[in-house]
Amino acid sequence: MSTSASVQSVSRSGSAFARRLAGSPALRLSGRRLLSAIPVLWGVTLLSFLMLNALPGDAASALLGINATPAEIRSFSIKLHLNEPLWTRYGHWLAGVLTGNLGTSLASPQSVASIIGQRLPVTLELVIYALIITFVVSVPLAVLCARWPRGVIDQSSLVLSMASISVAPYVLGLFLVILFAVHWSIFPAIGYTSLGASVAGNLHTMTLPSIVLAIPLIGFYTRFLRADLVEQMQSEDYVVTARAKGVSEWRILTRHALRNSFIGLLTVIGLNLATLIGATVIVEEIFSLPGIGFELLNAISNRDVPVVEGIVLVFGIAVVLANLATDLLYGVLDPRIRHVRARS
Amino acid sequence: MTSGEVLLEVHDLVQEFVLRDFGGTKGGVLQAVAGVSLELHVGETLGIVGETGSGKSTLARSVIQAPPPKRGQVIFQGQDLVKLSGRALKSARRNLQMVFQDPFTSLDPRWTVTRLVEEPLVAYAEGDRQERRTRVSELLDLVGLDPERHGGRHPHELSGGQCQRVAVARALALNPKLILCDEPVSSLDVLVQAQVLNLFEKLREELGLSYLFIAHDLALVRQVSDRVAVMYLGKLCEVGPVQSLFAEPLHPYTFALLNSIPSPDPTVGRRDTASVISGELPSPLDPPSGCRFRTRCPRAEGRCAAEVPELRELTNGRFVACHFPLPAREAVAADGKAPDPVVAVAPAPLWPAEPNGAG
Amino acid sequence: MSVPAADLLTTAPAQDVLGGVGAGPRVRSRLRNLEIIVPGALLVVLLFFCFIWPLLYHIPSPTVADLFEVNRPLWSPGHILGTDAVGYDVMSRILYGGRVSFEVAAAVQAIGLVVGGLFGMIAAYRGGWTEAVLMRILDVFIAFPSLVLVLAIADSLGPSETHVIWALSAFSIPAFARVARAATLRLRDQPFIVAARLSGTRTWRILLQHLAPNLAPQLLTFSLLGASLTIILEGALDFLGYGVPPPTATWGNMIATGQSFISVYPQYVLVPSVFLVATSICLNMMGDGLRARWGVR
Amino acid sequence: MASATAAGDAAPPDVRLGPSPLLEVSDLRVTFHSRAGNVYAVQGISFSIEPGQTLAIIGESGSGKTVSAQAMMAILPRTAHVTGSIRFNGEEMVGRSERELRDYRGRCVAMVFQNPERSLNPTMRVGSQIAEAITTHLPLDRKQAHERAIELLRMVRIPAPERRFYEYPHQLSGGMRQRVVIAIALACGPAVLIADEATTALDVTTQAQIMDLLLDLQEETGTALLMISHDLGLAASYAEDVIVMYAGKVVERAPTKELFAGVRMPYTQALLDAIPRIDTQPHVLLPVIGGRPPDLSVIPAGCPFAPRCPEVQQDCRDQAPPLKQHEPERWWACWHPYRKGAGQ
Repeated sequence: MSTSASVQSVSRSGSAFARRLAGSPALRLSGRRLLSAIPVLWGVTLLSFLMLNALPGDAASALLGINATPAEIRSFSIKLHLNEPLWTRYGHWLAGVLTGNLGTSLASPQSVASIIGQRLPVTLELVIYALIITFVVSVPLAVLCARWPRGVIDQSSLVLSMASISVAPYVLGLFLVILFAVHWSIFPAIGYTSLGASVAGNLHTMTLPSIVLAIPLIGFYTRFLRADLVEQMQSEDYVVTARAKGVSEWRILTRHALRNSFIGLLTVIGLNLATLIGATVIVEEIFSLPGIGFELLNAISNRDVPVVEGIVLVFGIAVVLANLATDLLYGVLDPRIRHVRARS
Repeated sequence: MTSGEVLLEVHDLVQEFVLRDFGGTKGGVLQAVAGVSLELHVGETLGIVGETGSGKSTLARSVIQAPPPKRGQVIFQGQDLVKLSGRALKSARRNLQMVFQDPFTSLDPRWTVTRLVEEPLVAYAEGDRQERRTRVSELLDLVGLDPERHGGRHPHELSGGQCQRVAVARALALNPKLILCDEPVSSLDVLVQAQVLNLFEKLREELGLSYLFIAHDLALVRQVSDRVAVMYLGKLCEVGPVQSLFAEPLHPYTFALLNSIPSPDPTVGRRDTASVISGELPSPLDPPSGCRFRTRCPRAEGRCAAEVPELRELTNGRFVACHFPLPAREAVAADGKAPDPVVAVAPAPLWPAEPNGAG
Repeated sequence: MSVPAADLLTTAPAQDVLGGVGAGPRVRSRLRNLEIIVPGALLVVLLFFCFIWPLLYHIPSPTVADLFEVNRPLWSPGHILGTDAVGYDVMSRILYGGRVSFEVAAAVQAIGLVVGGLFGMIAAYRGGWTEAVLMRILDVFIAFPSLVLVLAIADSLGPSETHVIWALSAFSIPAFARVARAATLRLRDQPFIVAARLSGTRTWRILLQHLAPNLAPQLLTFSLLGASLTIILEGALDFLGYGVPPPTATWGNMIATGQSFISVYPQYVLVPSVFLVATSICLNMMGDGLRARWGVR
Repeated sequence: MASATAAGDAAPPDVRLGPSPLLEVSDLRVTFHSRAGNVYAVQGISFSIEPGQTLAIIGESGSGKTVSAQAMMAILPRTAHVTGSIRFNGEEMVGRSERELRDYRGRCVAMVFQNPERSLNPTMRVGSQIAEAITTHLPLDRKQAHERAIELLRMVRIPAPERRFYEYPHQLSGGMRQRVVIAIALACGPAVLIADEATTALDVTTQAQIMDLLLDLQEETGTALLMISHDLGLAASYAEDVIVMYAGKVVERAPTKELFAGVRMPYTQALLDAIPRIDTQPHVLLPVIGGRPPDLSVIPAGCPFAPRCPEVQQDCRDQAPPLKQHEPERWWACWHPYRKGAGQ
């Protein structure tokens, strides 16, 4: 961190460092967050379990089809313990989870853990790729808009942002496929090449889905960041102080306001991460990417309870971790949080 | 005016706030009010002065049970408010109203003036609609607003002074005995401030009200109060009748405060730089041991760090919490006029010159 | 939430009166008005054609196919937007599909506003245990991938408009609750709320007469933005096959069925897409415009 | 920075040469255009400051004192329309380009703001904020700027400046923050320092510390100090000369001692009367005048104070009295002023 911090801590190194680490707000925050996430995650699994079981329809008839005889359904149910009471089954499942066993899929002999292990990287890559695209586009664009509010760039970006926020991913996906895959053959329409097999091939297949995922985000983040920057530039006193120093508008915008606006943006990102994860389901369906969302659709229609439970748990953990990461990032961006208040 | 009958008695009041760091981990306990005892008589105005962080506003909020204090007693008209809750508290609090600092945020922006003034009457089911409206008109008249012209307006259509009059009318609606004023004029301009101060005086005389008047402006407190209590870091330093307290402060902090006021009289000139109080307010999360003022006090000695000075009566009606109070001079000048404290008490030995390295 | 120490001890000094002057020149405010009026008017027109026009004028039924009139191009006589591969009148399907979109959006937002709004408001205002318990429940819904919930509800209840509404409310209720809670937390310690409490006003009165009116602008603009999202999501459910089933017309299932003909008859996808996106843009613009005008974030 | 090299080319203006005053404002008018109509915030004010002088501008909120200061600092928002003249060392500043004004701000005229809570960037170390003020105008490298910043911190009497350099604004108390703002203002040795309600947000004891500091620094550096305040007491204690503003106009100007010895303009008297004084008796009613300051969206025909003035006569309503020099060093704008010694 800072030179001053290191200068200070030189004299009392070693154990002092350990003490500082233990007393670090970031660690305490993480600990607290992870602890409080446990009941939430438990609630998530309970909710999904109840939902899948309480609602009409069952795995046996879903998997065996309409032509299955009652006897077949009964033996299938017994084999998979579907005839046991709800709470017993949930108890079994929960006990399994606590020992690290997510169970086995009803539809295939694969274990839930291995299914998730295969599918998760695809979804993760999609999300990260989309976020990178979003930031690369929206941050410079927002700064340009905020430099001349109501100027040409700002007005055109407003129109584009509105359109990008309002366009449904399935509509966007279809038209991008027609243009880039069918018409110009730049990217493939569907299919997936893993990162391990070929980096170029992977990027080739993932670019279009990531763009589809990113476009609404670009519109949203650009508008948000732009509004916050303009607000900072117009009504924050520290901006006036900087102007009074003789600092140029560009420098005020990029060195002063941007960092403060990122703090606000972070809140927004934290809030719609869950939505973003939801959106991957649709994108994976459109582009037939073998991600977790794609698997989820299958599992739901098959009433494959263990798989759905596993995926829900993974999604829940992802949201909790993402929120923790946002909170920790606050600490990096906002010194008011990083330092324990020395004064009040 | 003062009948001698005690209206409000506060015993050893303590109010704490748990501070939370980001993410909700407990950051520390802030004792905003650390054991305050005082009493207020019928018809009296008790001024409370102190700087930011002295806990004066928290004291007022605790008295009115919003929120209730952690410890201590607040005996109003013979009832301990701290022990009451629900309906009992509501009926006990009827005679105890409050006027807040910011006239705009203390009025719901979406309500009209009439409705705002009527609200306490509705809450206590006073009269029927017609009677309540008549009462609202009376109240608006009383505070110098025109019921016809201002009654239908929203707070943002009024000036700061007018909003504060609405807040006063609202506080008066239930004919309270005591009004807690939390910096009621500090956000107003000088001329408007004088108008509102005069309104408080007029109401005191006409309705026999008592006030607990909180302010950071000493001159203003002097103008309205019979007695003054000086607060520093959650504790009382000094309590006494307004004239003698201002004429001859006993507590070094009171002296420092008085000395910091710029006087609208250039002949007084710029005071001796050495008499300006040095240093910073210590963190209320970790207040100094013993006397809380000792870190900035030029008279501090070893005893001040070891022993908490209790508030004790030094001379008639003069209470001070200090081990080494400033010597009380002989009687106030015969004509009863208070000498200017800045001129009168400035000579050096009381306040040894110190190197001005702030902090 | 945490109590910032500085807020307890400091008092905000008065701001100079002129600080607020000069915020918006005339041109800007006129633009602001246009940003609200234009999308608003477009929405009214669309609503009129979806709900009232079919009552006044006879239009072809959206679910009765004319087998002799298939794959008609745009602007055909009698079929302004042509007919599709089955012989349905596209215009009529757009209008009836719009009904579904608007009904779903309105119902989902209304449920979210009432249930979620109350939930968040009470949680934040009551504080203490009530808040802790309510917020934990809310956390579960936030951490829960809502789409899973939606898909599961839609899948097991079977496809129908009512079920889509229930399913999508799983999205809107937590969202409203979160917004209402954050806004209530900001208002809760405002002096006017404290003043109301001190003048003896009962809690439910404070909730309904002080808090709710002050929350309304924020929740209403939020519901416009939410309605746009709902329309998109309703389409997504149709698209994934969990929504309102054919032959009932919806924009989503028109896009989904049109997908197969996209290289030959792109208008089957294009026309409903244009309506869907345009409606969504109008709602977003209105929400944004009102948000700026009312000064809520 | 580009501006730093520009600053290096142009020789810093020598404040002590030339017959003209340091800063001369004549017939300054500031109008805000808004939807509700125009607001004539400053309606033609004229005054000048000599090197080393301490001048106070007193007025209530809306009197135009802060707007005048912002105009002198050239930091008014774009919606403000400025006419008249502001001359620094004889050079006209109204109508200059943004680039030229950047060199002027902070180097020729600097400002200390009202609210130390908000006038520093919360996410930037205080040292960097001071160093930025230095490097904007002076061709110093990082290390030199760092040293100079620490020197400035020492100059404004902040204890342990080497450590404070690395702290963030929230780690400092209000008084300390205001010292940092003063250090920023003094970074490039400005000829005029404007203190806009610099102590209003502070407690009385802190206010005394800050005012003493400002006056000591003024003695050391020889800058002119322009105090903007609503507090007549503050002006009486610290300023040599006082200007009283009402409704966008200067209504009286006099040396402090003479002003308080005998006020001429009834508004000034009203202002003086309305202040509770430390030597008045309890429960004494203050002499107050009724009414409110005039609406600034219209320029009144007569004296703006006429509707509230106890001495008002017909000519006051007909024609606005101009600000004229009536006695040596005394100006007032009134048709019927109090005579010497009267009105007290």
